[in-house]
Formats: sequence, structure tokens, C-alpha cells
Amino acid sequence: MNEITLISVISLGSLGTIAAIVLYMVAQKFKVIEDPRIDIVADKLPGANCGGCGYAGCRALAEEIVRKESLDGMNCPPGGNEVIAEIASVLGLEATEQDPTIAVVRCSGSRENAPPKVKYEGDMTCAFAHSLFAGEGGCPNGCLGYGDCVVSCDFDAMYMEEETGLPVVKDNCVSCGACVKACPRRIIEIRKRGKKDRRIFVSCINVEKGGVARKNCKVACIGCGKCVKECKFDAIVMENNIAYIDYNKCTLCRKCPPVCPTNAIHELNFPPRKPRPETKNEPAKA
Amino acid sequence: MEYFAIIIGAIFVNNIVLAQFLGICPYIGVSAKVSTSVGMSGAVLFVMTLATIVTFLIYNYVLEPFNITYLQTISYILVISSLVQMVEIILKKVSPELYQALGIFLPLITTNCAIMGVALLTIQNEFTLLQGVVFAISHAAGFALAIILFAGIREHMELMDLPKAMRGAPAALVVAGILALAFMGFAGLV
Amino acid sequence: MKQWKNFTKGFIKDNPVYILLLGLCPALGVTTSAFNGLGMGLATTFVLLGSNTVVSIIKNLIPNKVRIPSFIVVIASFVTIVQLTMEAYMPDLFESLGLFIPLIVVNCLVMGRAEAFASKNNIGSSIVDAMGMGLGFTLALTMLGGVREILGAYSIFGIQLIPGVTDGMLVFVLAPGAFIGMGYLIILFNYLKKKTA
Amino acid sequence: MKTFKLGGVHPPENKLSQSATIEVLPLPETVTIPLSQHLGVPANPVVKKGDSVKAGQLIAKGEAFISANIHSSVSGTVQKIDDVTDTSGYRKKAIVIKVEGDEWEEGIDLSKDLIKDITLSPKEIVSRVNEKGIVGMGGATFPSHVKLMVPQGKTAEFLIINGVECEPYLTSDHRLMLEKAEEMLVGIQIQMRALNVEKAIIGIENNKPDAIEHLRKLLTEYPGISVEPLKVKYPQGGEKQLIKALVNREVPSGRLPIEVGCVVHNVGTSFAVYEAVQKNKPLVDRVVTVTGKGLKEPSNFLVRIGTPIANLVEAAGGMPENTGKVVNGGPMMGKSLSDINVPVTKGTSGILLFLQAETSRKPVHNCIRCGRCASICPMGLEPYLLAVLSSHNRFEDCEEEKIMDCIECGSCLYICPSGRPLLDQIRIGKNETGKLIRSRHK
Amino acid sequence: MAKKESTFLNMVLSLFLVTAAASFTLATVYNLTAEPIAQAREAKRQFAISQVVPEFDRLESKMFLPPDGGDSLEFNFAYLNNELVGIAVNTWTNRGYSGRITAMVGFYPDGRISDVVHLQHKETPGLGDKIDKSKSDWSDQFKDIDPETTTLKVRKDNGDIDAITAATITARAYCDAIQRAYDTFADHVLSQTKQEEGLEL
Amino acid sequence: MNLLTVSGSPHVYTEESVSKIMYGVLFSLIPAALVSFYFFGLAAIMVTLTAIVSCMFFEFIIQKYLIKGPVTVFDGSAIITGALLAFIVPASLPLWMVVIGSLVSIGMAKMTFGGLGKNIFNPALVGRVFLMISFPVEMNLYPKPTSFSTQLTDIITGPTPLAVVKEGVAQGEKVSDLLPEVPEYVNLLMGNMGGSVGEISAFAILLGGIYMLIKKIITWEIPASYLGSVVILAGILWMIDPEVYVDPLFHLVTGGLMLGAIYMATDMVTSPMSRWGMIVYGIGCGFLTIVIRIFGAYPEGVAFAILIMNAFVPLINRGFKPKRFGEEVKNG
Ligand SMILES: Cc1cc2nc3c(=O)[nH]c(=O)nc-3n(C[C@H](O)[C@H](O)[C@H](O)COP(=O)(O)O)c2cc1C
Ligand SMILES: Cc1cc2nc3c(=O)[nH]c(=O)nc-3n(C[C@H](O)[C@H](O)[C@H](O)COP(=O)(O)O)c2cc1C
Ligand SMILES: Cc1cc2nc3c(=O)[nH]c(=O)nc-3n(C[C@H](O)[C@H](O)[C@H](O)COP(=O)(O)O)c2cc1C
Ligand SMILES: Cc1cc2nc3c(=O)[nH]c(=O)nc-3n(C[C@H](O)[C@H](O)[C@H](O)CO)c2cc1C
Ligand code: SF4
Ligand code: SF4
Ligand code: SF4
Ligand code: SF4
Ligand code: FES
Repeated sequence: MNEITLISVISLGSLGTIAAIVLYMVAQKFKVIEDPRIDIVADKLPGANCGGCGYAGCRALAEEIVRKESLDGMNCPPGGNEVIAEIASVLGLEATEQDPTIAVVRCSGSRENAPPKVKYEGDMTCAFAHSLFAGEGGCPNGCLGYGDCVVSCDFDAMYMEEETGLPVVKDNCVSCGACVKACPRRIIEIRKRGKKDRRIFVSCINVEKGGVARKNCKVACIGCGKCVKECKFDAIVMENNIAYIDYNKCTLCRKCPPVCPTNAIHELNFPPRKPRPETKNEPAKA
Repeated sequence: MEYFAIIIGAIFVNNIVLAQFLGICPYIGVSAKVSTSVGMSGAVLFVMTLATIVTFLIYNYVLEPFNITYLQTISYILVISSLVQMVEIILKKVSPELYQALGIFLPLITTNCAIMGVALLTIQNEFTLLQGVVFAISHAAGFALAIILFAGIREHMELMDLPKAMRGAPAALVVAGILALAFMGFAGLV
Repeated sequence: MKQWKNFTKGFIKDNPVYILLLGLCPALGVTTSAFNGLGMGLATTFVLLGSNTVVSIIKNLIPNKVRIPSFIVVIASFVTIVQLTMEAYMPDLFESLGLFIPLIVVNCLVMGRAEAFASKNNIGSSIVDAMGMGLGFTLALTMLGGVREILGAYSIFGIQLIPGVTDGMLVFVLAPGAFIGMGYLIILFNYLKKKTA
Repeated sequence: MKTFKLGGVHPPENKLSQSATIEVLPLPETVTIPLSQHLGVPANPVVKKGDSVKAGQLIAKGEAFISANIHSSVSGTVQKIDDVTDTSGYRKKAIVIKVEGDEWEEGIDLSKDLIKDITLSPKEIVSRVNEKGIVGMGGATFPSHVKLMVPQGKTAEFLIINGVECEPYLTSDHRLMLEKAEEMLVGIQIQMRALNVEKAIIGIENNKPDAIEHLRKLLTEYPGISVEPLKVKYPQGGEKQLIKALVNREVPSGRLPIEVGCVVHNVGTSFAVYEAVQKNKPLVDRVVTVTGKGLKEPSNFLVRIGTPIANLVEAAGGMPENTGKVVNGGPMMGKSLSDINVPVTKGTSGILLFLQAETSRKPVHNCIRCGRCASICPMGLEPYLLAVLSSHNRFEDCEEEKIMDCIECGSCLYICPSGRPLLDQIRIGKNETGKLIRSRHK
Repeated sequence: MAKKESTFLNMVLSLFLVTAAASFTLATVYNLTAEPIAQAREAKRQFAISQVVPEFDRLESKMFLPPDGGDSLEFNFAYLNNELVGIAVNTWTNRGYSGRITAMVGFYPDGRISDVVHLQHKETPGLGDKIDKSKSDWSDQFKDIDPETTTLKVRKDNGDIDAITAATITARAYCDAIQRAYDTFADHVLSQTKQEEGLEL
Repeated sequence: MNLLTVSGSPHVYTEESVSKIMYGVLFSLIPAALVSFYFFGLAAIMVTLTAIVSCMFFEFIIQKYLIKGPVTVFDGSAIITGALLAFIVPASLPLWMVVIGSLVSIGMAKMTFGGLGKNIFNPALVGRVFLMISFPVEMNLYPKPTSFSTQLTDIITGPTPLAVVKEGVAQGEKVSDLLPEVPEYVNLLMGNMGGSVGEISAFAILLGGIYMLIKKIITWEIPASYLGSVVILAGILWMIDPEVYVDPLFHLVTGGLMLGAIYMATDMVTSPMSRWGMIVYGIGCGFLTIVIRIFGAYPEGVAFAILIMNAFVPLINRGFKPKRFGEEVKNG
């Protein structure tokens, strides 16, 4: 061992020792009592303190996660998804297994079924149009067709269909509910996906009296109650002139859609029926 | 006049971020909001000054006399990181408000090129301790200028609905590039 | 298969520079030419490899509270080794990379992999991870260096593309060009990531 | 000449019906009287289907503090009380009355005689105004009796009478000031007594020199009242702007005019107050301007509340073939109609018919940050910023930027060279920010 | 194996061991590389000298203070068969575009410049770096000129040197460095030889 | 069928539109263009046309194929960018460099951020500075003005008046000795001097500025505070030592100051919104211009100054709000 090596080892070793001692002392003396989970979470994080998560270092992220008790919008570029998943399991934040759900658009007042009676100009958002007037088609409950829901979807799971002017939910919907909040008319509902992605629902939420509703839109639910009678499972309730199918009770038996005089009940992802004499309106094809 | 040259040089001409490429990670990472970038700047100012002083002492009173300057990197990083960690722990206990405003940025800075870089440059330029401190403070000011300007621009861009592909880092880097172009106008001031 | 994925993820999907935005300073600072980028990338890969290996070996010997200082010391040692070796055997490259060699020590990528990966995985995976990430980093730096060299000096790896013309668009050799070049390369990589995903 | 300082625009005036004297419109066959014709809580009906009613009879009672009584404007039978389509296409409750003859409730003085003596005490005046369902005729339809009660701890110094009529096209106030000047002046005196103020100022823009002249001549008999001509600038009629212009006081952000000792009433309101107090007549008719470039005879009509707007248009020469838009109110603040069969209400000051070529908004471009919207905003706001914050759902920031101060005058949308839907987005922002603020108080 | 507890002893011990091991390794590497590093540096100096003076077999180094003060310059006297064939002066200037420029200036014993090569600079790539012989032949114009008769200034400043396009500052600085070398050379070497010559006469 | 239109209030709109504003600016540029065409001849025309056409081309390509949004090439803003870019490069610049400048202006400085109105930096200036740093040699050769010539190559070049003075002062010469080397003030005002295509005639630019002021395309705040602060700062220095610092009038009529103050600093997209913000911005531009002109490496600082102040605009907009109605209670 020559001199340089000796000096190096001594000086650096003592630096290290001093650092350890000082750190220990300081840590003991200035202990701050914190949520112990912060330590646990911080431990799981890479500790790179790169700031990539948008927080000031790993510990800051850990504190935020524990404070919010949620992992929404948190990510860690160096650690990746695995780290986040691990944290989720530590904190018990995983979504409990649930029946898969999906967003469903409950209006079929397309341009054809509810032809425009006036022309709208201005901020092309449903929010403003809703606050201004009943809509071009005249239905005060129906879809306005300016796509606030589509804009709100962060998962690219919705688009506006050109001909009908109605939004369509794609299969990759994660049922985050953003569109439900975005729609000023509360047209979108999160429903059970159903077996094999099959769903039956009333595609109308117009609470006006039958005649009035029908005047604006050919496919409005007119509250006639035929479907309620048809359903053997008490899955359909009639309230405020509008039928509603409870997806927990519905067995997807497919009895109700044909009895609806206005074709307001939609069935999705079923094999085609034997042809029926009347032509059927089926605007929302997934 | 010499100090004046150091100050102008560090803030404008050789801006630490825009001309020397140091501390880019926090520059991109912690510049989403003006308020956070101000906090970050404060923390950088503090750590940079402290680190420069300590490393100056280490270099001139340990490494140089014992002829082990090759241990520069390792000793600097060890000292800086322990120091910052210590300050953080103390700050958290002593002044929680200050900790919230500044302290939370401290760990982020420890492992950051800007701090190390300035410490190394101080030695490279053979500054005296006072010059080194002025150098560090000016660099921190340069960092603050760059990141606060940038945060303002980013807050503005937030509202501008950039093309999807550009959002986030790409736009940030292009802005940084144009800023760097503009700062080249300061060339030759010192 | 898993190891292979682990290895290749750093190339595009988790490219440390373009996707994870780590280690930006050297990526911008030294990439005035493809060769410099390559050199820096390899130097970093070496440090990454060394530190990942050592960290995964000693991970259980180190108490938590001094984990970070210890890892830093390990990393810094490898950096110094690179520094000394390069100065001895590649003095020109050493000079042109300058300050950024010692700064590998604070490269978020190195620390991040040591902490996030090596301290939790066995040696084998750690080495694969280091290689993958390191090569991804090298790829990124070489690409940026290449782009800047082509545009800034009309040459690549020192080979003139247009004989007789040596002055390209100087901007690309200077600071603004680094930012701008990287900005657009990030777009490219986001696009590639989407494509390959 | 006085005007307000901050911002303002000069849209073309187009006062086409300026010299058309007020004509009485014939009675329609049925009237539809909405239960919510005022700001605040809708009134509750006190008649049933099949009841026969007389003109001036109370048919719905405003029971909340901010609400107003509603009287039948015609005599006849109540056909139904049901949801009918209102101006916006939504459905609101209304009383539909089939017109049979023109019989008036007893005690209403229908003569033209001017009664100058004011016999009622301030308290009685307020309750009479309340009882007769008087609401602000300047557009906001705020129940007037509320404004005639000075809150405790405050004193009113000035009664400001809004004869500005800064909206282009509209002329109903102008005609009223010419034809019913004395009645209006008595009404002002009544209001002064109710408020216990010494001074009343009538603000009139100087594009109505005849009205200024006419009123000035009469003023000698009415001490305390003065007329102040104002430089033409929109939105001078906004009460905050008017107060600033006339007495140079700024109503603080988020406060009411009484904070600076002012109460603002419209000239039409003063006239209605006169009729209610001196003639015992409830608010059952009003002056409505029907105008537009394609219209044969732009006119001013005295119309019973509940008359379908289609009738007015018919009386003014019929709807032109190429009508593109029908607006209830002025061009700057009015509401466009999706159906012209909706009724005239207490707040209908004008019906405006635009030709197709005139109505279209400009194609929308990106905001070019020209700053014009900010430079003309009479409230000193930054419309471009409010709009963009609102469309990004950043309502906390909206609040910070004082979105609630916006008076929705529309100047910003009017001026924007890029055709940005500024006010549209600001309205959404105001709504949501309002909700946010309210939820905080809960 | 379980993780070690963070007790005081554990902490201090492990950090000490890590640093000690690290420094030991590093010291070893340092010792191994010290020689090659020194060699590399020396090789570089030799190479620079050999570029600017004619072939030689022996070098003698001396330091001289430049007449305007500042850092002293290293003079390398090159001999071939014991005859002075050239002097390589390691000179500097602080007037560069960004920071100090160092260069090796070679003189013939009679005072003419044999050649110039830069050692270190931080000038802008593509602009000021044309002083680099590998980038441009700009610096060849200094060959064989006699500073006694040629003004070492760029033409803009009424000198005889062509500036680098768009990098006058660098060119000016380079001239300054060479002038410094010459002045020192003239002060300490030429005057002496002249004196010696004079004595001989 | 004739459907009624429904929309929120108001229902009347000004005649003003983006393209009207933009074409107004272009119209006001005509005098400056004519002067430069006279002095620099066909070369200037070629540079201007190339810049305009390539700017429009890049805008079209990017909007159509990359952003896939509406195409707005004819709203005039790209034409202005092209024209102004041409106006701030030397007439002798090779045309392919002009095309690169256009690509940078439109592609990098404008479209990267989403097009008209969303850019943070003035596109034409970004283009110019990019060229200046990229091609220092070509961007430093300024043709000498002649009366109209059709010559495109071998144009005689010479330094701009600013460069002459800066270079001279740097060499320790006296300003009074240097001034005879540059054209007289009348010539400087009219444009008979070396310089970029469109910046030479302060007088023609002023004419255009007055037109835009009358048409309310620009407001007085920025040009006034910019020029004012330049005059004041240069004046102070001049009074300190007239042999080292040239007089303020010289600063006003040389270089790109007039063009910058009237056309570039006023670009509404990249300047502050409120009156006081504009004034602060103008003063900042003036200050930086003088600092760079007098103490920096470059003889001309207008482009850098405006770009740097562009970066401050978001902060200025935050800090200088318009006066709100009812903000402070003032009674009486
Ligand atoms: C909740 C509320 C309470 C009000 N209280 C009073 C009041 O006590 N006294 C008064 O003079 N005006 C009162 N106002 C009326 C307003 O000052 C104002 O006249 C009304 O909103 C219509 O004005 P505009 O047409 O300018 O919007 C009140 C308004 C609101 C919305
Ligand atoms: C932008 C704007 C413009 C207005 N213009 C007028 C007007 O021209 N004439 C008018 O009487 N009221 C106008 N108003 C309504 C007044 O602000 C205020 O509500 C009214 O004068 C109060 O009197 P009232 O309650 O008797 O209607 C306007 C309001 C706003 C917000
Ligand atoms: C980024 C940048 C780098 C520069 N680098 C140099 C340089 O290395 N050497 C130099 O002499 N001038 C440099 N300059 C200065 C300018 O090119 C300056 O205009 C020029 O030196 C003045 O000399 P001229 O008379 O040849 O144009 C640089 C300028 C900038 C903006
Ligand atoms: C008064 C005025 C000045 C302008 N100045 C410039 C300019 O300097 N550079 C430019 O590229 N565009 C200019 N434009 C055009 C336009 O605003 C510019 O292209 C936008 O910055 C692009 O978003 C100007 C427009 C106006 C109305
Ligand atoms: S917003 Fe959420 S719920 Fe709606 S479609 Fe998109 S993913 Fe599904
Ligand atoms: S579903 Fe709702 S949000 Fe979506 S377009 Fe229709 S109205 Fe708008
Ligand atoms: S509508 Fe509101 S924001 Fe627009 S100008 Fe009027 S007060 Fe200002
Ligand atoms: S007037 Fe229109 S274009 Fe101008 S700043 Fe306002 S919103 Fe933008
Ligand atoms: S590499 Fe991350 S701050 Fe420099």
C-alpha cells in the first residue's frame, strides 16, 4: 500500500464516517413524526429524485400519494408502472374487482330522427348551447351533438359519428366517468358491460310527455309502458314519462326491444335477429 | 469590475441552463408553475452557495494538500449529498413553513448537475472563496431567471392548446432552444 | 424472453433520454458530434453497468439510512475510474467531454437505475437492465449527436458529407440547436413508441 | 360631456324606429303569461283552469323576497296552466288565457289625466309597487320594490334614472320619454319619496336631443330632478357605468349601487311606478320596439303582456322572407329566439329581426392576442383570458380574474377580430364559478 | 438475507467500509493510470512542439516573463546536433471570444515564425475554431513571416493578417498571443543573440 | 329551408377581421419595400418573394399534412412573416438560406405552438436569429445601396453604419472621426445605407407606422416606449462621452430599430396585452437593444432584444393587469 492509497483511504473513509455520524445525530435530534406510510411508499420509489413525476423529488411524491390516498395521475418515469403497482398494493389502493363497466350514450336523436329546427352559432360546446337553448333539434333533454364528452375523454374512447351527429363509445372505454361529468344533459351513463359485451338500454332520457317528446324526435321514449309490461324480471321502471332498465336485473332476454313503438330500446352486440317486417333504427352501433 | 464580469457572465452570457446545459432536469421538470419554479430557484441558490463553499474548503484544505485531487468527484458528491440531507432534516424540524417553500426541493437538487457543475467550475476557474461565492450566487440567479421565465411561458402554453404531439417536453425544449438563441444576443457583454 | 424485453425496453419504449427525460444535461451538453455522443454514452453505460452490479451485490449489506450515500459513493468510484482511464488513454475525447464526465455521477439515470432496479433485483437482471438502459442512452446520444453533426457540420462521425464544405448550420453545434434537435427527436420517439406499442 | 372612462364600444346605432310614435297593438286571441317574468323565484298561480279573469286581476303571487306578482293583461278564461315553450326552447310554466272582451278590474284608473299629487307614504309606495308587480323595465326585470327599500345602515343620495338606451336599434325608452314625459317625472318623484332622496338625475345619451330638450323644458316644475346628456358609448346603460358617468363613483366589485349611495331605475320603470301608484294599474302592458332592416315599418307598440311576438311582427309589416335571426331585446344583450310564437313579457323591450346576411358570426380563428377585448371591456377585465380559463375548466383562476364582475355586455365578442366566442365561454365560466363560490359558502 | 437495520453502528460501519473500499480501488486505479496520464500529456506537448519547429533531438525548457506581465511563457529550445534549430513558445491570450486561448508558436533562431499551432481554446465551433489547423488552413499564413516587418494585426486594425470571416475577435486574439510570444522572445532571446552577435563583431 | 339562427348575445359584430388587420400591415409595408427595391434592386425583390412564397408554402404543408387542421395560409399572417423575414436579412443572402429561414420561422417558431396566435416568439425574428447564428458569414455581408440594379451576384458589400461605429470604437477611434465614414443623417433616414432589405429607410417605416396607428392596427405604447427608451439611454451615454458613445439620433435611424419598434415589437401575438405591460415591454426592448448594441458582441441588438422580451411577455401579462372597474373605491 503506497502513500497515496493510504491517504486516500484515510481521508475519504473519515469523510464517509463523519457523514454517517452527523447524519445519524441530526436524524435523531430533529426527528419529525410523520405518517409511517410515507416512509414505506418512499421506500418503494426509485429515490432518483429526478422530478420526472412533477413533484419535488421522490419523497414529495410519496407524501402526496399518502395525503391523497390515491394514485390518480401519479407516475414515476424511472420506476415505471411496476413501482406504481407496488405502491398500490402496499397502500391497498387497488380497485376491488368489479363487474366491468362502460359508458353508454342514452340518446338517439340523430339529425334524421330529430331534424334541426334552428341553426346554432357560437361556442361549439354542449355546455354553452345547453345554457342557451333547447338544442337545434328542439329536444330539451337530448344530445346537443357538440361533443363535450368526446373532448373530455382522455382515453380516446369516444368519437362523434359524422352522419348522426351523436357520440359513440368505443370498446377501449375504461369507464372513468369523465364524459358523464362533461355532458351537461347527463345523457351518458356508466353501465355494466354485460356478458359478451351485450347491453340493452333505453336510449332516451326525455321526461316530457309522450306527445311533446315525439313531436321533436322520432325515436323518443314516449312513456307508453309496453316494455314495462313485457319484462318478466321487473327490470324496467317507468318514472317521469321515461322507462329505465336496471342493468342489475336485466337478463338480456331481448324481449323488450321489439315492443317499443319508437325503437327507443337499443340492444348492442347481439347476433342479428331474424328479419322483421319494419325497418329498425339502430344508430348507435358500437 | 471583475465581480461584475463574473455576475453578468454567469447570469446572461453563460447562463447555466441555456448555454452550459446544467440542471436541465429540474428546468424541464419543475417549471410547470411559476410558484414552484420560484421555490426551486430559492433552493438552488441556497444549495449552490453552500456546496460551493464546502467543496472549496475540501479542495483547498484536503485534496490539494494531500495531493489526492483525483478524489474530487467522489468527495464532492459525498459531502454535498450529506450536507443537503442534513439541512433538509433540520429545516423540516425547525421551520416547517420554510421547508414547504424551499425544503421540498432540496432532495431534488442534491443529485443535480448544476450544483456539482458549479462546484467543479469554481475550482477549474481558480477562484478565491469570495469569487466562488459570487460565482455560485450569480449562477443560481441565472438558473432562476431561466426557469422562472420558462415557467411563465409554460403556464401560458398550458392555455394555448398546442398540437398534441408538441405538448409537454417537445414544446418545452423548443422554447428552451429559442430562448437560448435569444440569449446568444448577450454574447460579448463581458 | 423477459430478459430480452428488459434489455430492449431502453431503446425506444423506455428510452431514458427521449421518453423518460433523464440525464438531459449530458445528452444536450456533449452531443456536438456523433462521436462525442457515442463516447459519452459508452462512458455512462460503463458506470451504469458497474454501479448496477455492485449495488445489486451489496444491497443487503447496507442499512437503509445510508443507502443513498453508499450508492453515490459506488457510482462516484466508477465515474472516477472512467475519468482516469479516459484521461490516460483517450485524452482528446476526455477533453471534449470535459465537465460532463465527472457529472455522470449526478446523472439521474444512473442513480435511478441503481435505486429502482439494482437495489431490488439480482445481479443478472441488474446487468441486463444496465446494458439495456445504457445502450438506449448511448443510442439517444449518438442520434442527437449525429443529427447535430449532420446539420451543423455536414458530416457524420467526422466524415464530410459534402466534400469541401465544412461549415453547416452553426446553430446546431451551439446550445440552441441541442434543445431544438432534442425537442423534435422526442416527437419522433413518442411516435415510434406509439407505433411499436 | 360626461361618459364613463373604462372601455366601451360604438356599434352602429340604427335607431330605425326613432320617430315612430307609440301605437296600441290590438288584443290577441289568447295570451300566454309565463310565471317567471322577473329575476328571482317564479310566482305561484292563484287561478285555476276555467276561471274567468279580468284585465289587471292578480293571477299569480310572488311570495319570496325577490319575486313579483303577475296580473292578467286581458279579460277572459284561463285555458290552462301548463308548461309552454319559452324563448329558449325549454319549457316553463305559464298561464294561458283566452281573450274575451276587454274588461278591467275595478279601481284601476284608465283615464289619461295626469295626477301629480303624491298621497302615499314611502312605505305605502313600496307595498303598492310590490303589489302591482312592477319589475325593472331596463332588461334585468329585477323586482322594483326591492330596490326601493334602502337596506339598513345605508342611505341613498341619488336616484339615477336610466334613459340611456345605449343598445342599438331600440327606441322604446326614447319614445316613452317623449310621449309620457310628465307621467314619468311624477313616477320619479314617487321613487324619490320612497327612497328619501333629494336628487334624481336622468341620464340620456345625446343621440336623443329631442328627449333631452323636452324633459329639460318640463323640469322647472319638478325640483330635484335634472337631466344629464351623455356621450354615446355602449354600454352606458349598464348601471355601474351610468353611475360612473353621472356621479363619478365606482361601485366596488361585487357590490350593489347602494354602496355608493345610488339607486338606478329605468325610465320605463318610473312610468310603471307612476301608473301603479297614481292610477292603481298593475304592470300588464309595456312599450316594445319592433325593428330591423328588412322590416317594412319599424314601430313602437304598446303591447299587453303575453301577446305572441308573431303578432307584433305581423303588425310591423310581417316577417321578411330572408329573416335569419329574431332577437328578443337589443342586439348586444338580447336573446335570440328559436320560435316567434313565444309571448312578450315584462322584460321585452324590443323585437329585432335580422336578415340572414347580417346575422352570421365571423368564422372563428385563433385568438391573435390583439388585446382589443381587454381594452374595451367596460369592467376592465381580460375577456380573452376569462374565456380560455373557462374553457379549460379553471374556474378558481376565473374567480381570481374577477369573472363575476362581467356584466355580459357583449362588447368583447362584438369587437373581437378573430370571432372568438368570448362571451359564450365567459357565461359558462360565470355559471360554474358562481356554483363554486356558492358551494364554498355552504 | 435480511436487510441490515439502520443502527448507529451499522450505519457508520457500512458507510466507512464503502468509502474505504471505494477509495482503495480508486487509489489503485489512480496509481495504474498516473503514468499513462503523464505520458499522454508529455506526448501532447512534444507533438505540439514538433509541429512548429524543425526536427530536433534535444529540448531545453525555460520560463520567461512576458514584457507586459502576466503568466510567464514556457520556451522550449530545440536543438539538433547541439545546434539551436528553433524555439517553441507556449503562449496565451485572454482576448479570445470565450476565455483563454493557448498556442505553441515556433520561431527560427533569427526571429521568423516557423509555425503556429493552438493548444487549447473554447472558441465557437465553426467560427473561432478555424485557428485549429485541422479545421482550416487559416493559421498557415503565419508561416515564415517576420514579426519585425509584418504587423501582427488583422487588416481591419491596419495589420497584415487576414481575419477569420465572422470571427475577427478570435483572429485578433490569436495575433495577440503570437505577439506576446514574439515580444518575450525578442526581449529575452533575440536581444541576447544580437548582443552576442554584436560582441562577436 | 330557412332556419332561424340561435346564438348567444351579442348579435352584431365589428367588420374587423384577422385578415383585414394583416393585409393592413402588408399595405403599410409598401413604402419600405419600395425604398429597398430601389436601393437593392432585383436582389431585394427576389429575397422578398422567396421568403413570402416559402412561408406560405410551409404554412400550407404543415397545416394540411402535419397538424391536419384548417388551412389559413391566406389570412395574411404568413405573408407578413415572410415579408418581415425578408426585410431583416441582407439582400445578398443566398435564396436557399432564405428558405431555411422561412422554414424555421413558420415551422419552428409558429406551427410548433399551433399556429397564428399561439406562438411565444416572433416568428420572423426567430428565423433571422437562427440564420444569423447559423450562417454568420453570409448574414454579415451587407450589400451597398445603389440605385435600382438587376444584379444578383457579385454584389459589392460593405459594413453597416452601426458596424462601422462599433468596430471603430472598439479600436479606440473617436466617434467624431468615424461619423464621416458613414452616410449623412438625411441618407440614413431615407435609406441610403448598408443594411438588411427592409430596414434601411426609417422614414418609409415611419410612414407605414403612422398608417397603422391611424387604422388602429397598432397602438402607440410599444413604439413610443421602445424608441423613447432607446433615445433616453443612448442620450445619457452620449452625454457622458460623445466620443465613445454615438448620439441617440444615429441609433434611431440606423439598423433595424425603426422596423423592430414599429413592426416587430408590436406583433400583437407576442407582446403584452395591457397598456402598462406594453410600456414595460417597450422599455425592456429599448434597454436590451442599447446594452447589446453598445456593450455586446453584435453591432445590432434589436432582434435579440425583442426575442428576449417576448419571453417575458407571459410574466408581464401576469404582473400588469388592466385596471379593473371598482377595484379601488374612489368616491366623489
Ligand atoms: C341578489 C340581489 C339583491 C339585490 N338587492 C338590491 C337592493 O337591495 N337594492 C337595490 O337597489 N338593488 C338591488 N339589486 C338590484 C341590482 O342592483 C340591479 O339593479 C339588478 O341586478 C339589475 O341591474 P342590471 O340590469 O344592470 O343587471 C339586487 C340584485 C340582486 C341580484
Ligand atoms: C350592458 C348593459 C346595458 C344596459 N343598458 C341599459 C339601457 O340602455 N337602458 C336601461 O334602461 N337599462 C340598461 N341596462 C340595465 C341597467 O343596468 C339597470 O339594470 C337598469 O337601468 C336598472 O333599472 P330597472 O331595474 O328599472 O330596469 C343595461 C345593463 C347592462 C348590463
Ligand atoms: C454564438 C456566437 C459565437 C461566436 N463565436 C465567435 C468566435 O468563436 N470567435 C469570434 O471571433 N467571434 C465569435 N462570435 C462573434 C461574432 O461572430 C462577431 O460578429 C464577430 O466576431 C465580429 O467580427 P466580424 O467583424 O468578423 O464580423 C460569436 C458570436 C456568437 C453569437
Ligand atoms: C402589427 C403586426 C405586426 C406583426 N409583426 C410580425 C413580425 O414581426 N413577425 C412575424 O413573423 N409576424 C408578424 N405579424 C404577423 C403575425 O401576427 C405573426 O405571424 C404571428 O406572430 C404568428 O402567430 C405581425 C402582425 C401584426 C398585425
Ligand atoms: S371519458 Fe371515460 S367513461 Fe367516457 S368514454 Fe372515455 S374512458 Fe369511457
Ligand atoms: S352526449 Fe352530452 S356532451 Fe356528448 S355531445 Fe351529446 S350533449 Fe354533448
Ligand atoms: S361581456 Fe364581460 S368580459 Fe366582455 S366586455 Fe362585457 S363586461 Fe367585459
Ligand atoms: S379581441 Fe379576440 S383576438 Fe383580440 S385578444 Fe381578444 S379574444 Fe383575442
Ligand atoms: S442530468 Fe439531470 S439535471 Fe443534469
